[in-house]
Amino acid sequence: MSGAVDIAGEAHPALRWPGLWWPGILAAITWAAAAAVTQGLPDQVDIIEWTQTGNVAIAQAALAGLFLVLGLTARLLPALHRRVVPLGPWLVVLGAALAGWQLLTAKFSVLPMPFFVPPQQLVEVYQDDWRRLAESVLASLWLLARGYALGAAVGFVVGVGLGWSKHFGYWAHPLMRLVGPLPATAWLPLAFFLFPSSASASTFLIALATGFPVAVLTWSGVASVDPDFYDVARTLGAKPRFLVLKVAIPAALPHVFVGLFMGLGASFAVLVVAEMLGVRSGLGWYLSWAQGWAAYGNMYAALLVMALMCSGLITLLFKLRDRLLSWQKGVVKW
Amino acid sequence: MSGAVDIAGEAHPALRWPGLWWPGILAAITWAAAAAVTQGLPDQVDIIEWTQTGNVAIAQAALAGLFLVLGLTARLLPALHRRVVPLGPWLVVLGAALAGWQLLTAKFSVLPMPFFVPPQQLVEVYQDDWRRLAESVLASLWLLARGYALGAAVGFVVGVGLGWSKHFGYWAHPLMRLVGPLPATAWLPLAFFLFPSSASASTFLIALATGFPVAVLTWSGVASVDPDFYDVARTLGAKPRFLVLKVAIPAALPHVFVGLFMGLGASFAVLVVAEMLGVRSGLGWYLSWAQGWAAYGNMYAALLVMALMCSGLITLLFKLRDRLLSWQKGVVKW
Amino acid sequence: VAQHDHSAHAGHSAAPPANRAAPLPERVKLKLTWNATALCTSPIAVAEREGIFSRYNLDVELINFGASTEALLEAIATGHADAGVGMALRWLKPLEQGFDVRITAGTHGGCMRLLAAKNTGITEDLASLRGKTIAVTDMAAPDKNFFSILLARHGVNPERDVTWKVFPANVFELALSRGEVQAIALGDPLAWQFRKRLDLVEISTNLSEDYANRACCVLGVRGSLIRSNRPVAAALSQALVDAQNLVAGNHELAARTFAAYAPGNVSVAEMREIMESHTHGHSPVGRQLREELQAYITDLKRINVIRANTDPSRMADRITADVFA
Amino acid sequence: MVNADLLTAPPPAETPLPGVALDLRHISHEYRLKGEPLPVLDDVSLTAVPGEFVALLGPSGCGKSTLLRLVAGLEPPTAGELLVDDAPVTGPDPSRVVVFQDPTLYPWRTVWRNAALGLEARGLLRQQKHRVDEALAVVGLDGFASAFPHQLSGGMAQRAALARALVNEPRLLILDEPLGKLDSLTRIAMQGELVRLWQAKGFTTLLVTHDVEEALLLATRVVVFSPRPARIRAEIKVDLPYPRHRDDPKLVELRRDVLGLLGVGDATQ
Amino acid sequence: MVNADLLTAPPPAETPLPGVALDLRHISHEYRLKGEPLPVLDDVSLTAVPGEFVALLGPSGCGKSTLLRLVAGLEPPTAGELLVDDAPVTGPDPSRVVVFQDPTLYPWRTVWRNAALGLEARGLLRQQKHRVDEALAVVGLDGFASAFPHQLSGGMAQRAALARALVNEPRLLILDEPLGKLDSLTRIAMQGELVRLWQAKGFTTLLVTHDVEEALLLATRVVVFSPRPARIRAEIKVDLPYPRHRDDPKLVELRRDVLGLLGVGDATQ
Ligand SMILES: Nc1ncnc2c1ncn2[C@@H]1O[C@H](COP(=O)(O)OP(=O)(O)OP(=O)(O)O)[C@@H](O)[C@H]1O
Ligand SMILES: Nc1ncnc2c1ncn2[C@@H]1O[C@H](COP(=O)(O)OP(=O)(O)OP(=O)(O)O)[C@@H](O)[C@H]1O
Ligand SMILES: [Mg+2]
Ligand SMILES: [Mg+2]
Repeated sequence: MSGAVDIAGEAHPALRWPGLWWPGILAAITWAAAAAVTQGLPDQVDIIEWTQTGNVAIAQAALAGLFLVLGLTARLLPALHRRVVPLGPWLVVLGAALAGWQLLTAKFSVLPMPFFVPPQQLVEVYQDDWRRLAESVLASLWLLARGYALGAAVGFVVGVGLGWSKHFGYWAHPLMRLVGPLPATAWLPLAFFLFPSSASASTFLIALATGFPVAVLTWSGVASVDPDFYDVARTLGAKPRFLVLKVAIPAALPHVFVGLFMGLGASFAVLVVAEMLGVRSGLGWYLSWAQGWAAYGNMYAALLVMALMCSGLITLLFKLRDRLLSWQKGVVKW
Repeated sequence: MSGAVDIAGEAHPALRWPGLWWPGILAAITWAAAAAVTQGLPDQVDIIEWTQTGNVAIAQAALAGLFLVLGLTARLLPALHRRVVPLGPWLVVLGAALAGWQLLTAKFSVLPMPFFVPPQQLVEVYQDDWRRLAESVLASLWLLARGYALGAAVGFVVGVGLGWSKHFGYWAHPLMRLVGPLPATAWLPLAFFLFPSSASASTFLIALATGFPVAVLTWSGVASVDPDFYDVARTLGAKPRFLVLKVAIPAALPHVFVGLFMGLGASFAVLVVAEMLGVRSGLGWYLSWAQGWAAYGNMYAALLVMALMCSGLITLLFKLRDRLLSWQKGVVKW
Repeated sequence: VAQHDHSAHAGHSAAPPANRAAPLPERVKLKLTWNATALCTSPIAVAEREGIFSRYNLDVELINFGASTEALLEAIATGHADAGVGMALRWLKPLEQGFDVRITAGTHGGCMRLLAAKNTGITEDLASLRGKTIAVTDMAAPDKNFFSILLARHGVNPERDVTWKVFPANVFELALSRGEVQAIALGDPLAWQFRKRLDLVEISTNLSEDYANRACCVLGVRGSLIRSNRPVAAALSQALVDAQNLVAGNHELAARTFAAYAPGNVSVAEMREIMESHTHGHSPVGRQLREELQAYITDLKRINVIRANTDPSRMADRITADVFA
Repeated sequence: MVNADLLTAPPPAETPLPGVALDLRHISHEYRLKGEPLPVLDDVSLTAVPGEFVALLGPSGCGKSTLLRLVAGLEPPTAGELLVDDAPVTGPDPSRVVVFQDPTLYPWRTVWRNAALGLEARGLLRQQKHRVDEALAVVGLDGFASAFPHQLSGGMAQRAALARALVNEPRLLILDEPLGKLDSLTRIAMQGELVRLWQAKGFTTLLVTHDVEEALLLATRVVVFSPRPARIRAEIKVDLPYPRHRDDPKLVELRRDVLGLLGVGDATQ
Repeated sequence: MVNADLLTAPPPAETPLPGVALDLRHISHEYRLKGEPLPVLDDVSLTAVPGEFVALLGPSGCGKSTLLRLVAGLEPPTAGELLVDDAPVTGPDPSRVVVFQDPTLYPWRTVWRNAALGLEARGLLRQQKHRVDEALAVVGLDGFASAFPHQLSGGMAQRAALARALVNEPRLLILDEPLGKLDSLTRIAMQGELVRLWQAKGFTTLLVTHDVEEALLLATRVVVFSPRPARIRAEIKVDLPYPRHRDDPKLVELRRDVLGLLGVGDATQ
């Protein structure tokens, strides 16, 4: 495509110095500034006193040092240079953003507590509460794994059925249209009633959220297969079973992956609701708990973990897709 | 594809009678049975007395009569026959389902109150509370319209940007990965802080939910355009502007519609959350209220309205797509 | 959440109050749901930690149910739990719909507050709320129910003279500062924190007027459990009443116990203060409980929450159980 | 490109299945274009005895590919009867193998697995793996067995599609311009291979081509269609022994006749 | 099919833009196949003076299409220099119009709007609408202007792609088997039309074809490539006046030579 923009963050030719990697040096400057701001200015302590201010400053300074070293040496080590070069601009901006965040929250209270918390408070939460957070991550992962696997499997089968069998579609289609878009919360009481344990009810909610997009997109995928592909197989003696398994499904896989991807997002979205069902830990549970106390620091900390987790899982999914669909160059991007 | 199943519900040849449409007659029987069950058996009145039992029975009986007439005459009127024929099997089953529902809830309490309500209670809710429900539907529609339009527009632009400009992608991609999958509840306090009014904050939440899938799928669409299409245009003198507007976007439209469709589902899913921000009516608001009172009758009534609304909007969207993408036969099905 | 381990027999030293239910002959497993954010239910945590449950030969598993207590009721009614503690004014309306759950004991009084910003012209007089907007967490919130009752008693029509707006509790502060609402109705601990931090006027609480001696939270037990094994229900109710009594004389214990369930930035002292503002000694059972609930039902009927054709006395009979009788 | 060894290798010792008899009776067909009917075939009647090699010639867009789709059983004709071995055609059958005008390779399969499709569909792949390798060698793609379709040139994709058909044992081989994208050398080799296979196996063949010479070199009979809607304008028996020669005066004369029928008078060029 | 009136209509009175001069210097190119480099072009040097008509012949998969992509500026060569009018090629340019081997019509546009693509891209559509109609008439698709690509036959799609190129005013016309799917009649008409346009406008032409006769009928020079990696095996000047005749003995002789170069001895058939 167009814009082969130079992402490498090369400095203006006039600034080019043999052996120097300018973005690294700039990043060192912004991170040092962040450290200075964090340590040098007094906290606007009002309600809470932060215990981690010093440590945050030290960490920022250490990273500034690292970037400085990289900036001075990276060009000399081409392999290393190639890996860090794309990070350059982001590192510079991140340092500046950290400094700004610090200034706006802890130092001048432009963004008021408790809605906005300074970095040191997040660090504090991770330090004090990491045990509970880790437990929650594990619990949520396990819940997601069960619900997602179930939902994806059922959704896939339903989608293939819809795309393939007019008979199945006649009965399933109206049901899906009516039931699919309902919000997860609406299912809570029924899920309660229908499932023997709250764990299975939670799993059901996650599965439902996952299953709907998977079913719709699998269906779409199967329905949009180039009819010539069927013609070819049919003239070669393919039976319906073969047409489904070896033509429709492989051809629909790119769509199925879009569905799996959307389903993953949806399953995260209902995590909070699903974890209202008597679970003992979990990120959604942690979030409602933190919100119940208006403990924004904890909430942001959990959100960050959640975002990283979701992003990581999607990355995994896309890795899988790239492997399975190597014949196809990245249809859905992540 | 395969299974050209006979959906028309033709009766066994032996049963074929000139001028009779058997599924219609069967439907008449099941609906009459539903009416009989409703009227004939005593309600297991325990806590609530239903006032609409009689009316429900009358309506069911009236429909049974209609189906009987259709069953006797439809074949004589080919145009009518063609329209009702696909409905046949569903009508039969619906009648049976209504009778079963009646028996299991109001008559024998197999499915216990208050989790399950008989049809007459739904009717009661619509009769008593239609004003509030109608108001809620309008409020939700207006909120959805604003949020969806905004989210779809921004998501589309972001998606095109991501698919097109490496520069834009460098900055926007990590942000989107981190921020996109966060649940709407997590945004509540921030949205409320950042937006001047609760209405705008709710709109933002809906827009966010819509925008994420639209952006991802637009991006995917733009990125998966057959490179030959660009080659053709470029050799014919197309500038980047033309490549985006006349090649990338039209070619990506099928994907964009998947995104719009997913976004619509997502916007409904956050409706409940978005309507926790100081609104005075709305389906989500109505739902939380009904749930708080465990007024399941009201809840199911609202859910039914919501499902119909969502389904209807999606149908509209797909109508639009069929019009815009007439060159492409139904890639995503609904 | 590792505070349970060493506590099984720690509570024996506390002088047991006059028992109305005996310990069970053999150990019974129970699932008890609660809301681990509601500080006022901290006696449950105390009962577990101080071994009061074990004293009655109960093996209680605590299940936390996020913020919405009606989910708790659903969990009990569907057999996912055997009992739970929730707010009477939240539960009465759902109970009217016919859940198979019986209330066996009230646990304590207090914990709902009606607060207003200083410069809004709202005074401690309820009538000053006329024409104002009040934030609530949802339209079925117990706080909304309670203060509606109170407003109605003071000649303010809660449906027409004031506006209720729904917000998540954690943005009440913003809604106030932005003038979208002038008052908030909320439960502790957030209500207490807001009042203190934002320097709000406390217009009323549910410990005012006739309500000073009424239970706020109640223990609901699965109907089938009461029918099949009444002694268990009695033992559980008794254990909780015991815990309430223990806490009533030792708020510090409750606050310290509850610290495990609170985020790091909430201090024990603060929690003790909150606890002290409730009436933890008041745990009605039997007739008294029935009467308190009937009074609530009558009140709710007056503000159109309970249906007009519901008979408060019959409903009170149906939803309570005197497990000690 | 073309593996010459394999071309001259003796045919595998299998009992050749006899070709089918084809009987098209008053076939008509139409499509719809913006709601209007678009007549494509108009009362086409055609028969072929088992083992015959019939070439179809006609102007672009006249309906040749459509006719092949009907014979393959992929669509029912709007009117008329279509008999194969005296039984009406109701759907596709593995005894009638088609090489489509577009290669239509499955993009998610390698060239080898594309060629193996027919065997896999009929559950014969395990025993007959070697047939796939042989077919790929015949079309000169043995070096590209593990390439994906998007890595092939136009002509290579077409050859892969041809290999996919040859792997099977058709009793009727339906070819829609199978050699259109091939250079002369490969094309001539492929033509030779086709004739060899046809003679060895005895299947009936229907070939659409735009190359009059090719039709005359390969077919026992040439059918010339009118512009859309296609009607049969002429049938020419090509009574020459194989191998035939481009410069055979008989063939050159026939070529002139056919070009004349197609409206290409000699004077034009 | 082909609108004969338009074929013989006088060329529009425009000042013909002169063709470009082409200079390929030691061009080499490779692709990657499963991580391994796949050399496709090997030290190809070729020049063309303005207004020349060069035909490229070579075995399937040797690299002809690749060479055309390089000349069009769609990819940079792995090695070597590519000059058009003495300026290095850095990207595609509307003065160099390509007809790709696959029609690559935009499925969302009607035939007319596909043909209008170049004018639209350069903002000339409003004034020059008639050119689109003319080009469609030239390729005989005037009746299908509002059809969508999936409603066309193979040959019709190819003609639509040709029309899309002809609408523009190329100074270099790059053709990759543009007539491969056409029947003889349409093909001959299109060949005549190509020569007429080329003579009228004076653009330089690069034509890949598999039909030796076609190359000799149209081109002033024929370049023969070796199998992959493509090297130039021979260049043949075709010094015959236009219009040329298929049966011209000079042409028949040249044809035999070229076929020989391609490895197709006369004895083969
Ligand atoms: N799906 C379709 N819908 C409408 N019209 C169609 C469709 N498929 C083909 N046609 C029309 O039918 C006619 C015949 O098409 P067909 O593909 O059979 O031609 P053909 O003889 O094979 O041509 P060619 O030699 O160019 O491949 C054409 O005019 C084409 O436009
Ligand atoms: N994207 C690609 N990746 C890998 N290999 C490729 C790619 N494109 C083409 N090739 C290879 O490059 C070689 C030359 O391809 P090219 O399309 O230029 O051939 P060609 O001379 O045009 O052949 P034909 O006459 O069959 O169209 C082929 O062997 C093909 O497999
Ligand atoms: Mg064709
Ligand atoms: Mg090529």
